[in-house]
Amino acid sequence: MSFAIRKQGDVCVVDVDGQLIVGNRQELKQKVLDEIERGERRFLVDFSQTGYIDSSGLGVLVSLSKKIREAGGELRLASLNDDLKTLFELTKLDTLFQITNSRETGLASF
Amino acid sequence: MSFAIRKQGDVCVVDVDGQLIVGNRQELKQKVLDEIERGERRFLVDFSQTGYIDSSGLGVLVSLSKKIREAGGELRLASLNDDLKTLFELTKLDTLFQITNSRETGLASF
Amino acid sequence: MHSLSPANGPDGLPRAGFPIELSFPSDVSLIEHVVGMVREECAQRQLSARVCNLTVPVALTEALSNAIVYGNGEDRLKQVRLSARLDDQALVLEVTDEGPGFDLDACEIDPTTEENLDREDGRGLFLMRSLMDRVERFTNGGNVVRLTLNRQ
Amino acid sequence: MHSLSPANGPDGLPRAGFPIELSFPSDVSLIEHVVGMVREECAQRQLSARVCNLTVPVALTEALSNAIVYGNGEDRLKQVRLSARLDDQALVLEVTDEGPGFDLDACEIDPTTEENLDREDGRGLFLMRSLMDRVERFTNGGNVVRLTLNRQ
Ligand SMILES: Nc1ncnc2c1ncn2[C@@H]1O[C@H](COP(=O)(O)OP(=O)(O)O)[C@@H](O)[C@H]1O
Ligand SMILES: Nc1ncnc2c1ncn2[C@@H]1O[C@H](COP(=O)(O)OP(=O)(O)O)[C@@H](O)[C@H]1O
Repeated sequence: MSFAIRKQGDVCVVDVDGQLIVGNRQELKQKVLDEIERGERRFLVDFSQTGYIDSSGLGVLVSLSKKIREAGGELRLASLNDDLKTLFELTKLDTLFQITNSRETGLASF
Repeated sequence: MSFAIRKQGDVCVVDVDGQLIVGNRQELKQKVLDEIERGERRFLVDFSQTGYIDSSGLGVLVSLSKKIREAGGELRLASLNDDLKTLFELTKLDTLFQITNSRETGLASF
Repeated sequence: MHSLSPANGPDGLPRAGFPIELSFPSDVSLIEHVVGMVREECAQRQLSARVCNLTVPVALTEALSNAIVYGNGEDRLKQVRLSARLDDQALVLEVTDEGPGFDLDACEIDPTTEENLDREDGRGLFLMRSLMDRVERFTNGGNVVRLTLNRQ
Repeated sequence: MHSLSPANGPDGLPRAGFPIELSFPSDVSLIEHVVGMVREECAQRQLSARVCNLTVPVALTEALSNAIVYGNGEDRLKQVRLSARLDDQALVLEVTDEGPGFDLDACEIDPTTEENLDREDGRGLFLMRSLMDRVERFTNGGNVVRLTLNRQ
């Protein structure tokens, strides 16, 4: 499991490799908060390498989206596989987040 | 865990990502045997992304080195971390295999 | 001492090779490995990709993390117990903690309503209930949460 | 039913939060996950990187795969049991299978001699003995192999 943050244009792209769950969500949260602190405002989380996400992983995404909005920025999600899509639909979080199919459309959408 | 085989010049480079153990060694063996079948003769196994190796993983390396030699080819190993080095030293397999520090020196050594 | 694998389980049904019984200290960093074991066994027993990649890992992670965090207060001296069984009818996951238990039926928060949607917590039991066919709680040498997934 | 985590183990020593007790079907694909759990717990208990990345994973993988392959003949209806404990003195790993056992002392092949060096098998017990401080075998409701690593 690892989180890599990379700048593409003026967007911070976060790759979640492995699971996003109770045991590691703080690490993701801290990394993104550090970027907000540094002045970054546009974030795209790419889930193409992600396994599963639990409720506390979802909770961190909700929390980060608020923090980013408060700072005047935007968070988008990309590349959810069918299982992850189902998870966002079940929790209706697909209505809270801006979700794009691919990293490319996500980057282009800002 | 995954095994990727990639051609660099006339050398087949095998990346072992994760553990090489009883549960997956057959997969590695079959992949390399297929390459020998296809006429490949020079093999470099890169362990930079490898976790641990058990006795049956070592056994597969011994077996492949024989098969490659019988076919008139050569097998070399590269990028063992300190723990893997210790494992090869304990079993004295460091005297059976040609081991190089990096992928680059390994590739250059053929 | 009895045999490690009786031909039939306590319910009289064949055990079909699945049972995993596990007891481990209350540390959330162990969850992923415990779940990995159960997922692998589900895959070996040919359960669907959906069950192996979504249903079981998410529902089980929720039950284990509640047991560790709420049941045992992340006290590493307290143990969490997992029992996973598969028979012709169902996959049954039982998670036991050393806590006093809680009122499962009172925890009926719907995290999908407009006012709850941007809450950070409160989706654990909802996900267990959405993904599994049955979620039950009882006491048996500890607080047990039992998740059942029917096989039809 | 007794408490899940008595303050002291059967040896009278504090359990220090480590104990992992596990019973699972005989399938080599589960080994990596079982080992992952024990490694994670070793890391949480601040054992050295060497112990977490070499000693424990290799020695435990050998014991588990022997139990699954030789002890239980890869019969998924048979169970393998693991008990992992840590106290001030040592890390103790016990692997139990349902087989008839074997003569541990008779298995003294040295895989490092010239004539054995290119053999494909026969390194399992050697590695357990090289990496751990003690390897013992006895019978206790099944064939038990006990690996002990002293903490000095
Ligand atoms: N094993 C448990 N022991 C004690 N209380 C629990 C347990 N599991 C759940 N609860 C209670 O149920 C509540 C709802 O849990 P859940 O739906 O998972 O949401 P969250 O964990 O996000 O609060 C928890 O806040 C807790 O009070
Ligand atoms: N749990 C066990 N039950 C029965 N026999 C065993 C067990 N573990 C080891 N053995 C015996 O000891 C021999 C040596 O084992 P080992 O050193 O691991 O080498 P290998 O597995 O490569 O043969 C095995 O071939 C087997 O006959």
